[in-house]
Amino acid sequence: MSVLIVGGGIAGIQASLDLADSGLKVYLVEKLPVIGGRMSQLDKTFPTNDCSMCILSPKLNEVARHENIEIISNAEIVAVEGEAGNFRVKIRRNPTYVDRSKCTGCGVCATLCPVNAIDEYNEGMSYRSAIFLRYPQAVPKAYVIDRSRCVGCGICQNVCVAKAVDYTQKEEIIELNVSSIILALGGKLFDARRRGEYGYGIYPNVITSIQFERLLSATGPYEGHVFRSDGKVPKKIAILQCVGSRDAKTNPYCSSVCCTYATKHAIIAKEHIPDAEIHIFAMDVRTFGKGFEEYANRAKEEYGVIYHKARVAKIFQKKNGNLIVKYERDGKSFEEEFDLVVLSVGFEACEDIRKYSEIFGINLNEYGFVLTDSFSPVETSKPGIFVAGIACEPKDIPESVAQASASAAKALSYEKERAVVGKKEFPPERDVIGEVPRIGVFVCHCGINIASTVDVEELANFAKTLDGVVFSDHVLFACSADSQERIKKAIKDYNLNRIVVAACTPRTHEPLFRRTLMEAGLNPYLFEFVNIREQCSWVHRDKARATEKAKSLLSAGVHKARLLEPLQFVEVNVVKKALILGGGLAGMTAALELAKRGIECYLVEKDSELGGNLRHIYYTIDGKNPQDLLRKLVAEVESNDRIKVFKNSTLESVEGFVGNYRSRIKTPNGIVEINHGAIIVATGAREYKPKEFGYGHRKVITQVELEERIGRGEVPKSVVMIQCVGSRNDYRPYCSRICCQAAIKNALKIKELNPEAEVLILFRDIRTYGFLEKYYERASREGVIFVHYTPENPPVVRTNGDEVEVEFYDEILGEKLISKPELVVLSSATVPNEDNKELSKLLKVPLDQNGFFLEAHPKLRPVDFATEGIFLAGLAHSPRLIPETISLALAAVSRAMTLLSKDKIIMDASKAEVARERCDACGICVKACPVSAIEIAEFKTRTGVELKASVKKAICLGCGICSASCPKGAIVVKGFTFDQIKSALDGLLEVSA
Amino acid sequence: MNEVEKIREELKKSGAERIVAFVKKENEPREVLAVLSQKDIDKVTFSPLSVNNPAKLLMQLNGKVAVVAKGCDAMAIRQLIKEGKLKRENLFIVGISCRGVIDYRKLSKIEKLSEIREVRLEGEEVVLKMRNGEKRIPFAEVIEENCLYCEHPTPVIYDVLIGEAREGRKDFSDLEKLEKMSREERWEYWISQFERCIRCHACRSVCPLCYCEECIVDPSNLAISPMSTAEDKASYPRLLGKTVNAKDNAIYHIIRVLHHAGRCSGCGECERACPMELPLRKLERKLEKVVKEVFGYDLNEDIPFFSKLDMLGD
Amino acid sequence: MKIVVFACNWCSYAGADLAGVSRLKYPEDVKIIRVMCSGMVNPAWILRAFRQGADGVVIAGCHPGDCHYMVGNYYAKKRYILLKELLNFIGFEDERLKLLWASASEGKKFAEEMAAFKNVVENLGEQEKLRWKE
Amino acid sequence: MRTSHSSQSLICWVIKMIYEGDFLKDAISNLLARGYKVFAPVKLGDFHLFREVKSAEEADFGYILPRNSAKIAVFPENEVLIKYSSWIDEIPFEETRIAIVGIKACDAKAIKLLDEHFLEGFVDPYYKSRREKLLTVAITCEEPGINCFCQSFGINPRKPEADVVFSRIGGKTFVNAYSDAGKDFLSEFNLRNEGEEEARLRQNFERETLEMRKIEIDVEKLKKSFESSYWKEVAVNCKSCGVCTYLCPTCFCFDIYDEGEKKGVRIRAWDSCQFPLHTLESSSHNPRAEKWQRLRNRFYDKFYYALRKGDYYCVGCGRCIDFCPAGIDIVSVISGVR
Repeated sequence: MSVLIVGGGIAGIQASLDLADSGLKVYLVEKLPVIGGRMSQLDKTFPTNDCSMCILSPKLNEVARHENIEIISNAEIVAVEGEAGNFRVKIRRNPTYVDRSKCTGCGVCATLCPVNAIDEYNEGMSYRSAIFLRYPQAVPKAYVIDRSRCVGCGICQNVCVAKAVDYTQKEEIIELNVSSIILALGGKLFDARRRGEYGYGIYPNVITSIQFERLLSATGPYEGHVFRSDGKVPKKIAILQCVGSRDAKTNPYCSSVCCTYATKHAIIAKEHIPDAEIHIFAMDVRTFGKGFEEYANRAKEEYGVIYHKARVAKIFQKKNGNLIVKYERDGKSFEEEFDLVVLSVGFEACEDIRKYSEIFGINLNEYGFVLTDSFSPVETSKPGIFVAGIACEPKDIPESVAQASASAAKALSYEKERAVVGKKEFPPERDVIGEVPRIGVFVCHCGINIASTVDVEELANFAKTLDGVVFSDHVLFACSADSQERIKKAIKDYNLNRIVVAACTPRTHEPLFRRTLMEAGLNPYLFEFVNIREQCSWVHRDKARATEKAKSLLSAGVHKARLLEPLQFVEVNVVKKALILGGGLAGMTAALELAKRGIECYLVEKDSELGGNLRHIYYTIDGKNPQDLLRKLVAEVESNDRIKVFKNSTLESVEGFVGNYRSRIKTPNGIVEINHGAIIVATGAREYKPKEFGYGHRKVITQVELEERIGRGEVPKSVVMIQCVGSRNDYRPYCSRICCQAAIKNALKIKELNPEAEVLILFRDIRTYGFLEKYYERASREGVIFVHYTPENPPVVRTNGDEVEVEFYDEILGEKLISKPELVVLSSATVPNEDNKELSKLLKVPLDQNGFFLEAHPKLRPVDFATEGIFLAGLAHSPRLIPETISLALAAVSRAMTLLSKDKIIMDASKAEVARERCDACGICVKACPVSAIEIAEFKTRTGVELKASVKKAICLGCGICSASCPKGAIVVKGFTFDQIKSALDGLLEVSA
Repeated sequence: MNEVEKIREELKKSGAERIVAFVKKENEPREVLAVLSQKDIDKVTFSPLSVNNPAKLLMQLNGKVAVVAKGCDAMAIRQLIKEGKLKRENLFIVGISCRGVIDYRKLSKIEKLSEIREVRLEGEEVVLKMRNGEKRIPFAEVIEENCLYCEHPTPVIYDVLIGEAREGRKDFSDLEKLEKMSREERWEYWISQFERCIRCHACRSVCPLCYCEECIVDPSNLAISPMSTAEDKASYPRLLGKTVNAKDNAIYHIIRVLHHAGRCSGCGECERACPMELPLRKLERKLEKVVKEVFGYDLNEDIPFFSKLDMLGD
Repeated sequence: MKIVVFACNWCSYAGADLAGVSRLKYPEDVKIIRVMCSGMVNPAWILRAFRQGADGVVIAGCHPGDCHYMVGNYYAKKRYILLKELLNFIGFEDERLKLLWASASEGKKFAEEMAAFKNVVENLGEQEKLRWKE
Repeated sequence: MRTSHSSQSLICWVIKMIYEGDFLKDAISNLLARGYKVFAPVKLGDFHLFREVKSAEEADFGYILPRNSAKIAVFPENEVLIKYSSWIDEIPFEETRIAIVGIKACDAKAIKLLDEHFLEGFVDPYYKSRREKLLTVAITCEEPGINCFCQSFGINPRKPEADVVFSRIGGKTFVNAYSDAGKDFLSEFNLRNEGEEEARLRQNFERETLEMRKIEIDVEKLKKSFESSYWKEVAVNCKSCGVCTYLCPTCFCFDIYDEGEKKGVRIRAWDSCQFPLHTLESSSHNPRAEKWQRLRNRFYDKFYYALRKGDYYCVGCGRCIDFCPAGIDIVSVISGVR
């Protein structure tokens, strides 16, 4: 049996990879001819400004190559029958008129096609041909004919050497049996034309945010140069928020991502046009995610981006194409002239969702998104069908990825047996030992990214002059499928035994080329990557000098490549047990889900009872009872045979490595030693006990304390709430994400229990993202008073005996007001646990600057750590709400399952190794090793026993500290040996420049 | 009982089968190290001309060994024990609180060596027993410069100690002269030294801590295995040429002393062995100083993993 | 000028990549060799670089406390100090050796530091003292 | 067993003359002026080294023996054989004539021994090209060093086998030529013939036997004791440092290797049989893996294998004894063979 995933965006891709890695067969259906979704159109991703395509492209290729994944693109679902565990799905694959199996992606057809059609990928700002590939790195890399634009001239069919063009192709119906379905349909962007007052579609210099994204992109219409429609470089740009979001006329909900992406646009635009002036108009700046607030602060402080707390009423165009923006702030009207206006458009439910809701038999919510429950955030109303990504609520990439993994975890439970256990058969490895190096060099143009600054042809010719190079070529995109084929062919034709690729960075693309080598029967470690894009073409201007530098980098690569040796992957058995640290909502959810999949869990809780923060939550904003959930979870966990709970316990020590950890747990009954294969860190966070605003006084309490009082039935008559207490300041720059929601939740509860009660909320930005917006709106409607304050002019709480008063500044009235409420409630920050530091040292995983755990990649690996076998869930990652906590916990389960579902895992072969002939067992390396992977062991020789250093490969991280300590170069890290680097140095310095 | 008799007595008491101690060299007043058995105990001698460090010799011997060790010798022995090269339980160390040794080269300038029969220390004077009669010269005139700055004249490890424990010097005033020079002067000084080096590698051969069988600078620094090909063997890249070139020589010496950071026992064998009389100890001393002053640890302590430096941050 | 940078895979190499992604310019003289950790950089490589004609060498690693391998950058710093002091002691221009902490997000810092280092090296002129000549 | 290779001392036209002035310095100046490459002892700190000198002032003659041997003039520590890049540049032999000023009897004899090695049978062109152009100006020994034992090999330290011999006897400077080249060279100087009294003085000086150590070589014993544990005992303190071989005037082992990969130079440099890598074979087998085997090899090389060529390969200069960091003494080792 298998799983159907509908939608090939980042959520669908992540879900596919998780399931496929756990050994399931996956069908990935995509409406467009290629996968990649919205993320493929992005230039950068916030908050790290990572190049979007650079992090996505390896994932695309992984999907394309994964033996367990079948991509069905240009297709849609026609019918679904059956129920959870056994769905019968009918899929219609529409004709692309190009045979995917034959097309090499060479693109000759597209260059000769006479048609100029609007390029949707560049949001209509450039043209493409009728036979086209959506974007260069696309997967599957096969051209398609847009028959609506095709004139049928037949040129493409004539020029295609592969005879792939087939005008007669017919649609195809595919029928599949699957056990579960994941809907990762994505969303659609709001059509800005519907907000006529902004003049989109009429004024040429009013563009949408996605168009701006394309303009900023190096693969965009002007190759990364920002021009207006008239070719002028805009010097003053306005970015308008909430276009199609938080708007009663169109979509009342908040689209969650626009504030942060606008910040990103402002920063990137500033990098492109350093003297530009950029204004962002937003009612509230909702940079609530992990690291987003700091990102916005950087935009303000380092890049000088100006934020206006205002909503734009109307835009007029001047004769010269400039735009007059009319806006209101603090009750006053302003007008300002801009060169360019960018509309930050929000998300809407995708076009097909209504049709699919009928086909799949699932319910939609009031906004047309897939309906989910806050305690089961990835389950639809129909069992066996799950949802991930924007299909159920607008969200950013990490949340989508987490949800995708979460839905994958759920889908796993319907799988009775692992039908396909993926191990792709590679051709037998050629033995190159004893062969003289025969190096093949491939220089990548990366479109124009490299070729515009580095003379790639000269570089390729230069490569031929280097010793050992027998083949050298330059290719448009080295990472594309056809280039991979070319590499494989060259390996065969020229009997190559080392490959050097000069392209982008090994950090993203090395795995891809290694696999290519394996497919060609070469050991994957006979590959060397030369970075001539990020570290050459992108950072230099002078073509001649950049080419010289590229030559010396290439020379270094070839020198090193000559000394590369075939390495064998390290195989390790997996102990199919997990250790879960923290018995809160995340920990318990993870434990239960793992237990359902047959994994034994050790759940360690430092308190005397399970539940964590959930114990202090009495109601949710949408009216559900978390205490019911808590009772249910605790009962299930404690009665589950596969879960062993240690209360009042802490982790004492951890030894071992991925798949084979040995931990000591300090319990009240002494130390318990356990073996396990994975670790999930779900240690949570806690509410900050404020030092400010008179906290400690009987009448000054926090939101959690208020909730407990209300839970006890004590409803105050008048309350002043102060937001951002302990958050978003110099000491704690991050946004605590949940407090706005908490304040509104409690305000509404107070109003519900006592409609006469007065509630005043003093806020900086109300961050009720996504569908939470409706509660903000309801609170306003029900008479909760919201007053804005700025950090420069904060409210003051004064206590006088038993009395308490709040003084605050009202911007609209322009004067100071005093309120004497019954209670002052502080929306206090969520802060990381103090023992995180210790735990991070024990587990050897990093913390971010705020003290939360730092995931492997903020965008695409939200629940992984860089250290394999350790995962992250719940508030230990960052502050979050119940549904988000559950989905993160499920995501961690899915990621852990990709490991725990295997009997053996295969590890990187780049580890330390001792050349025993040279080792004198001085033990300097033993002392230096940070993970104690080296020991002095006895080895038998002809004449007796000798002592030599020996590396425990499965523990070794390959850091090479030992190799630099060794006085004679007897211990080396394979792939970075003493001689390889020395040789690279020689090569680097040999080229004069 | 004089010093030599005491040494013999202790060596005898140790009961060790083998004894590593100094014996008189034929034809010269110099003393050399020898491996003896108990029956040869009377050959054992000791004088300010017992200059060599027995630590390297000990590494070749198995079983129980009694050894005579001066302050610096003991430093080396302890370091080798730490590095697992010697076993403490196999050693019986007769420690000698050392007043310094005679620089043989200095002595040869003052007296004709073939005339000298025996040398002993009396107070601040060296008594030379000549072929005819006795001569006295001030010890200060012939003492090895290295000994003047000795930090550990009393052995840091021993089973019996002969002589009174004495304090060592803790300063680095010997480096002052060089440190005060301008950079270019220093370069001139050192490059003229390195120019002389003939890369006979005697410095590393005699060094008790240079016990690697193959050195990183060896021209054929290649571990030959069944994997290595003819190509490997022929074109194996080397770190340094073997050419006697002042620059390569400089790099060789830098690498050598870097490997001794925090390990060097200060015995001065390198300088003594150097046929070109390079001031190699100066380089080692510089590192000793850095290790002590920047990293904040003493050679006498076990070097802790987290030192002062780790806390510096940046 | 020839400037060799040993950049650790996790922070500084990524930082250099970020400098590229952000299109920040720095001198062409700067050439990066990827190593897994700054703690992997063998002083012998640095000397070899000078021997082969490098005018400046940079060891670039994660900020203290950020090392992917916990302590690698401390080792790098120790070795750096020892080598630098020794080079200075023999009269070599120790400014030609630089230790740089640059994180994956410090593309800007990386580019700026490289430009600044090039100026330092350029003011010192070509490195002759350890450059090997036949 | 022959005692000398070519008995130049017997040639009848030997001239025996007296020079008024500082002959050695003048000789250097003269040679330099005539374009010779001159090797002479240079005082460095407390000791002397044979080095190429560019002026007579650099040289200093107040020594018993310079630390290194004079063989560097004909067999340098390292020499570039070829340069290569995409093609090979042969290094042409230097045309410059070479002179050693200040060589002593032992080193002069050593050069004769090196001649046997490099010029008989296979002729080493590099050595030959230098040797042919060599002029030796020797100094006689007034007194021996502490570890000298040259007389054991029939060498007369008062009568070196050189082109020109300089002696200072009774305050007078005697310069004698023992070859054509020497004669030609002396013709450049203003000399007078020695008087009868002076001749007697010189002859007495030459005949005087110096009081020095004596080595007793028993070849038969050596033949039998190859497997003796004696060598292990001797080697126990040996550091395999190779100082003995580097300083030895008769050691001729060298290694050839390429420096630089794509372009570079092929270099010949001294090597030492005391280094474990010296005999390491590509198969990773090492016939002399243990240091006692290497040490034994050195003694057998000098006193047993060498006999195939006729001479002991030792000239009794005593450098290896003086500078052995382990105090290994060739005289007592060979004399004590059992």
